[in-house]
Amino acid sequence: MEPLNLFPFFLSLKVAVAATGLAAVIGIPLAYYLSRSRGKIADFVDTLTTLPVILPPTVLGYYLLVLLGRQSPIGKFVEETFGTTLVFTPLGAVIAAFVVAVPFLIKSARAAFASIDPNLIRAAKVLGRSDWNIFLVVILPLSWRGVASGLMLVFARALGDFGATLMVAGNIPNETLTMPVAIYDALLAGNHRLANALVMIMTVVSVSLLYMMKRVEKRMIRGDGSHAARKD
Amino acid sequence: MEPLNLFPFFLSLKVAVAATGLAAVIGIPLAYYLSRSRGKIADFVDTLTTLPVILPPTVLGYYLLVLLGRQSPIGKFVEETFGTTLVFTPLGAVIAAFVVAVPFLIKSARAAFASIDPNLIRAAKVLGRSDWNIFLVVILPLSWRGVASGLMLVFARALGDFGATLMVAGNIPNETLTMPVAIYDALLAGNHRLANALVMIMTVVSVSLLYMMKRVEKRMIRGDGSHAARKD
Amino acid sequence: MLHVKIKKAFPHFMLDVAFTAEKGITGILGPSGCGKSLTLQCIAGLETPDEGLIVLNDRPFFDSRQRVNVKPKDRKIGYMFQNYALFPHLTVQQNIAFGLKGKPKAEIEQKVAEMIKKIGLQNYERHYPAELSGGQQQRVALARTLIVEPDVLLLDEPFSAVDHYMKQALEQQLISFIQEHFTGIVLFVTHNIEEADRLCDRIIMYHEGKVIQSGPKEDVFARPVNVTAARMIGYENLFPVDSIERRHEGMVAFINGIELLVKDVNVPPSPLFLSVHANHLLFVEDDRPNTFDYEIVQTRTRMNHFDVMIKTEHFMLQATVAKKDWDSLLASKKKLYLPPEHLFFLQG
Amino acid sequence: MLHVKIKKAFPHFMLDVAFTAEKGITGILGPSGCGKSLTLQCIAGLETPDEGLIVLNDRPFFDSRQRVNVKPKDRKIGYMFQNYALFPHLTVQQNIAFGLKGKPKAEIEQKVAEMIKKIGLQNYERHYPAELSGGQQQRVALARTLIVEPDVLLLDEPFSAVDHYMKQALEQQLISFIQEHFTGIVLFVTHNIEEADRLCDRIIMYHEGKVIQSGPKEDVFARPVNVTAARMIGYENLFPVDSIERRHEGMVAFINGIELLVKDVNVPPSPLFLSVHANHLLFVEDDRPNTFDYEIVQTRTRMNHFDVMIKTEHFMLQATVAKKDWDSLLASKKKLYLPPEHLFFLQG
Amino acid sequence: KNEPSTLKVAAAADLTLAFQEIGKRFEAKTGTPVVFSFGSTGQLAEQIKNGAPFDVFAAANVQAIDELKKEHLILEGTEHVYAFGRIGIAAKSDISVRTLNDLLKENVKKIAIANPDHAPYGLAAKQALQKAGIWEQVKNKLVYGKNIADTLAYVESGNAEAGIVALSLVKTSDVHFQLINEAMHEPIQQAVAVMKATKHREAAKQFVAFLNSSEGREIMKKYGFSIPKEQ
Ligand SMILES: Nc1ncnc2c1ncn2[C@@H]1O[C@H](COP(=O)(O)OP(=O)(O)OP(=O)(O)O)[C@@H](O)[C@H]1O
Ligand SMILES: Nc1ncnc2c1ncn2[C@@H]1O[C@H](COP(=O)(O)OP(=O)(O)OP(=O)(O)O)[C@@H](O)[C@H]1O
Ligand code: MOO
Ligand SMILES: [Mg+2]
Ligand SMILES: [Mg+2]
Repeated sequence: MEPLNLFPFFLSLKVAVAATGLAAVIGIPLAYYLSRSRGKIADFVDTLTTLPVILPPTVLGYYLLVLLGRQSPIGKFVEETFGTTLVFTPLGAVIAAFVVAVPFLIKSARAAFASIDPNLIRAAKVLGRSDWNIFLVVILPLSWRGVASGLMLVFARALGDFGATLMVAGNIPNETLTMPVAIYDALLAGNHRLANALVMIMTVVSVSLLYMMKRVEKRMIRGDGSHAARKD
Repeated sequence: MEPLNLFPFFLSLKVAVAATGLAAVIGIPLAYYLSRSRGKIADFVDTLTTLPVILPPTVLGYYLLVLLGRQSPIGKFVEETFGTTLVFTPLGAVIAAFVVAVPFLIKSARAAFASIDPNLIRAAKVLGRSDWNIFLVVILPLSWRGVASGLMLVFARALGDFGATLMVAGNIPNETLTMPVAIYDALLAGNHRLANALVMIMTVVSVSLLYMMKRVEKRMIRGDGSHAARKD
Repeated sequence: MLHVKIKKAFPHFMLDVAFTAEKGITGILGPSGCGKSLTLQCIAGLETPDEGLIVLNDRPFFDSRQRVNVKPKDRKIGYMFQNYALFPHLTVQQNIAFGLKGKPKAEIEQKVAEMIKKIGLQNYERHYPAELSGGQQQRVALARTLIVEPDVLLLDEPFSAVDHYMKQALEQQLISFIQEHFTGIVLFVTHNIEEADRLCDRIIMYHEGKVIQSGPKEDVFARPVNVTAARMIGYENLFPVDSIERRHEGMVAFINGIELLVKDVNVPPSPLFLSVHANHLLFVEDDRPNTFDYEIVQTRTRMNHFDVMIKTEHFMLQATVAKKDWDSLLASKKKLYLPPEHLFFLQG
Repeated sequence: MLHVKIKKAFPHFMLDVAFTAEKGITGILGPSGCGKSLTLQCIAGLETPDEGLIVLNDRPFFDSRQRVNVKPKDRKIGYMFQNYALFPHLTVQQNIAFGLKGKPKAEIEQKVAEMIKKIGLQNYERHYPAELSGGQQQRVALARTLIVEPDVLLLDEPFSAVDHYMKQALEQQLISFIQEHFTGIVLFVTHNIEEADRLCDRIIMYHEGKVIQSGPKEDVFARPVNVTAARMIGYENLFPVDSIERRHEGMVAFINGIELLVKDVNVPPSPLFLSVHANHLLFVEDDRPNTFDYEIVQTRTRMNHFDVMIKTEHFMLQATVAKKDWDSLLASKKKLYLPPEHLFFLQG
Repeated sequence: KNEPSTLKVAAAADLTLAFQEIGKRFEAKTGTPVVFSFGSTGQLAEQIKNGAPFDVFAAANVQAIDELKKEHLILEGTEHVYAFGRIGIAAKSDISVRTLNDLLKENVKKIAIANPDHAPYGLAAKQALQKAGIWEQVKNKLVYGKNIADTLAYVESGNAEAGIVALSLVKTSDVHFQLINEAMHEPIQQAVAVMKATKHREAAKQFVAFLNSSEGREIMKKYGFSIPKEQ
């Protein structure tokens, strides 16, 4: 029996981590913006951020391929400037996973931001802090549980994405072949033993993840409890 | 030019409606159970309900296919009893969409149930109502917005599912070929005009859906507001 | 007659109370988290005690020995919750009729109509709770509770969320309504002494899951049994007693090296304290026992009186002076007098 | 000297107030939703008025004409929020140092250490707010506010969420601390009259976004300008006046067909009302003007006095009777006396 | 409408164009409507193993049919090779790629092939590249489509400069196509069989017969399939 090639597993982990990072950098400020605004632009952005949940990942993937592909203005620009293509690289997998998963972070972080006692923010303002400083020093620390739970979901969804990743990244072995695609390939090649082994790995990782998420959630509840107690 | 075959669109709608119905029947009581319990079984069920978010839909689809296929005990039982197979029928598509989408309902409904003032439930108990009656008469009406928003997500996700549906239901034209699969097929067959037309339809439906969801959310906020006012 | 003797343990809290409540309004008074709501929930059957007994007029609701545990819906108990817990999605009519499910339709309609008349909300049948004022909400909550003709009425801090301006009016309304339409046992939970004072006939004082004192309101307020109870009901003057001596004119207590004559003869076990209410201190010109030279350290003007902090050579005291007595107090040189008949002993 | 004259409109609410606050504690008193918090937020720069002027000691913070609008962080205003708004994820030390960002580290450390000493929390530097008692939390909130040496201190219902038992102690603490460590202008928001009475020097009374009365506490409480203000501060005896007549012994007011002698000569525009505080009613044996036969309709025992509802042939009244006067009141046949010097006119 | 008599055919993705025409002609001739589920051979085989209700399975290889045979899922004696697939180099017209060696050119940055692990056309492509001795050199230019149709999409959208795809799919495409010599890879034998579970045994057999009829062969040839000689 061939030794199990764990490349897809580690690639998937890396892609998921990177997509989560990207989601954090883009999604958290966006969520913050959305939690503060009620204007038309905000409503539009809000609608836009939920579209990836509704459109099928493969279709999303196809349009991403066209949008970021090597013939597209964006793709051309990146290729000329950085000498690398966006598609068919792990970067493509990251982008695909990011697009598919980021709505979950935005939803979760937004709720967390919205639930912060506005008086805390007012207090920080009156004590002379700038908005950006308040975001870093007050808002993020106080909502990190909601944000963390959102990041977990992003990570999970990114880890599990098949359709979009396959389309945008191509399944190049030892390069862009992620775990979900590897499992699919193994299944279709009739290699059930390999498929089952990979699914086992995937499930163990997922369950550990879920367990972590649960713990975060529980702490969140406890955290709330302590707040409530303080109010009495 | 051939007339646009709208079968996949209507099939997708029907499947999404049915999956949403199934999710309502199974997911809402489950969410209620989870919102009340803190035991080990509840924790386990809870973990189980989140797995579909993490596992890639195709992989999920494959295992569903094996679990419910005609060779499986379940598949055999259903086939012998009802004379129909679960897989490769619209029913299979419904099941696939259900599994992929129901976690979103459970998450959303659970939060809605958990946020009901426990005193309202206590009041109903003391006034002589049974648990089931309380669920119908007090809990559901008070959390319907959260539940509705969860059902919307289920509907959207069910509408957009590709991987699991393709695996479990197949892409039999005029029988199990859903919209996402049809778009994918059109894209690959090089029929971009068809693909774009289908995506347009899909997007218009999605955006109307999102708009409805937004309105529900807004009403939810207003609802909370009126409660808050009452407390003053 | 409601008889309660229950225990229930939580990781960081233990409820262990026993008391009896009769017809009339019994207040359960105690600080936040002392187990007041938990007690009501046990009585209503919403929480199950670990052990004990709850009996109403010889009907056992709960008996851990006999394994009796009547369901909440069969206890016929009226329960009014904090913030009323009106169903926000039901109209006034539907809220009031909520407890009558299963009765013939005609009977329900007639009863509800009657009840709505009683609470004077004839034009609000189809309004939702959010459209009512606080007072109207309260009446609906009461109506909903009383329409099922309960034997006991449990009120859990009905005014805790009410605007200060409305509180007095609502209290008055509640009491009148209860007096007119309910003749059973009322348990009234609050952590506000003045509220308890205004509304209750009898008082049960809670502290950390235990009953520390109970009895008619006047007795409890006049004679708290220990320092905790005394502080809870606003006694500020509490002195640790060094020793006591029984003499023929009464007891003598030694405090900070001085003697005080005390008429009280009930001496509880040590640590022994002596107390007198700020209301009972007098200012006199003659030179009898228990008088002291004093100095006013601080004065605060109140609506109806002055609160003064008084210093003698040996101790500090809080005294209440009526506004009309103020000028005469300042006019002549007087002495502070601690009336022996108002001094009493209590446990530390 | 803080000068405020602002307008701000919302769909269902309009704030339109003007007042001046001096050194000392000025209470803003009014029912829920009348615009108290909104006013403080405008002063702190957290909300922007639609138009108007906010000037502190000649420093304009906001001036809609000159387009001045100083940022909150540059106004140097101390703001203490409901429930304190301590940062739950920061320690006592970090909370107190929060406003000092940008100062040299050594200075911050020294200032914080000093402040922690002042509030007596030397062993709690590293504790989190949730680990502190309500009183300790309050002191941290005050310290955090005062360490930046603000010119104005805004207190928004600091006790609204506090257990009734703690309230008195916390109030005392707050006042002492402010008196010792702060010499500027204090605005204190509350909807509890008794709290305002205990803590404030001056009072501004709000009603539906407008100032209805302001002045020294004693004046406001002694002489509310209209029926709304009177009700807010606990006047129950309010009679519509049919007509008045100026006689040489004073004014005479006609109410329900009877005459009442009134020493007050300030007659506001109609609708005209007459009032007297429950405290000022007397019971006399002689037969002078303004005396009436009466009947006691209802009596309620209070901690320090009795509240009695009194009926004469022509009107109902609420009176306060001190406990020590109670027996003598019942002993002999007396008449109710409305002292002309305590009767006053006010607007309807 | 007489729905039940509709014939369901599972067909490998490379047959997409050819079978659509065959279906139309078959229906015109026999009156039996046919619908196709196109997919990768592996996916369709998995579905059939789990009870997919197909009447006919036209794979892109022989192994898939053999495996189903082992599991007794096909009607005895109906399995046979119906065509040989041809592969070629597809490229956007603006890039001149004519031979396998052109794939080594600097300006060919990405080459799309179907996944050789389970797509027969992918396997053939791999073999050709190996035979040309350039497999190792082009290896890191390769991107894999999950089936041969996906692969063509990569070339068509310009994301890969070139690709090795089925001749049968490029008919309607605007890519430049250069056939690869059959000797460069094992023959892509495509086998077909009637499913044992079919309820339309006769119609299914009719369809296979039509595929092998001169009319059917003409269409298959037109789309670039070679036809086995012995039949
Ligand atoms: N389900 C539970 N699990 C753990 N502890 C509980 C539970 N229910 C109540 N307690 C504890 O029991 C104690 C009493 O609670 P209870 O609600 O009866 O207080 P209370 O006297 O009504 O206070 P408040 O005036 O704040 O309403 C609290 O300290 C609480 O922590
Ligand atoms: N952003 C806003 N949009 C609409 N209305 C507002 C807004 N902020 C305040 N209001 C209105 O202004 C009024 C005054 O609010 P404010 O918070 O100042 O009341 P308050 O006097 O502090 O009452 P409370 O005692 O309940 O704290 C309220 O009726 C509220 O509805
Ligand atoms: O038609 Mo295939 O099975 O993708 O080579
Ligand atoms: Mg309680
Ligand atoms: Mg306020």
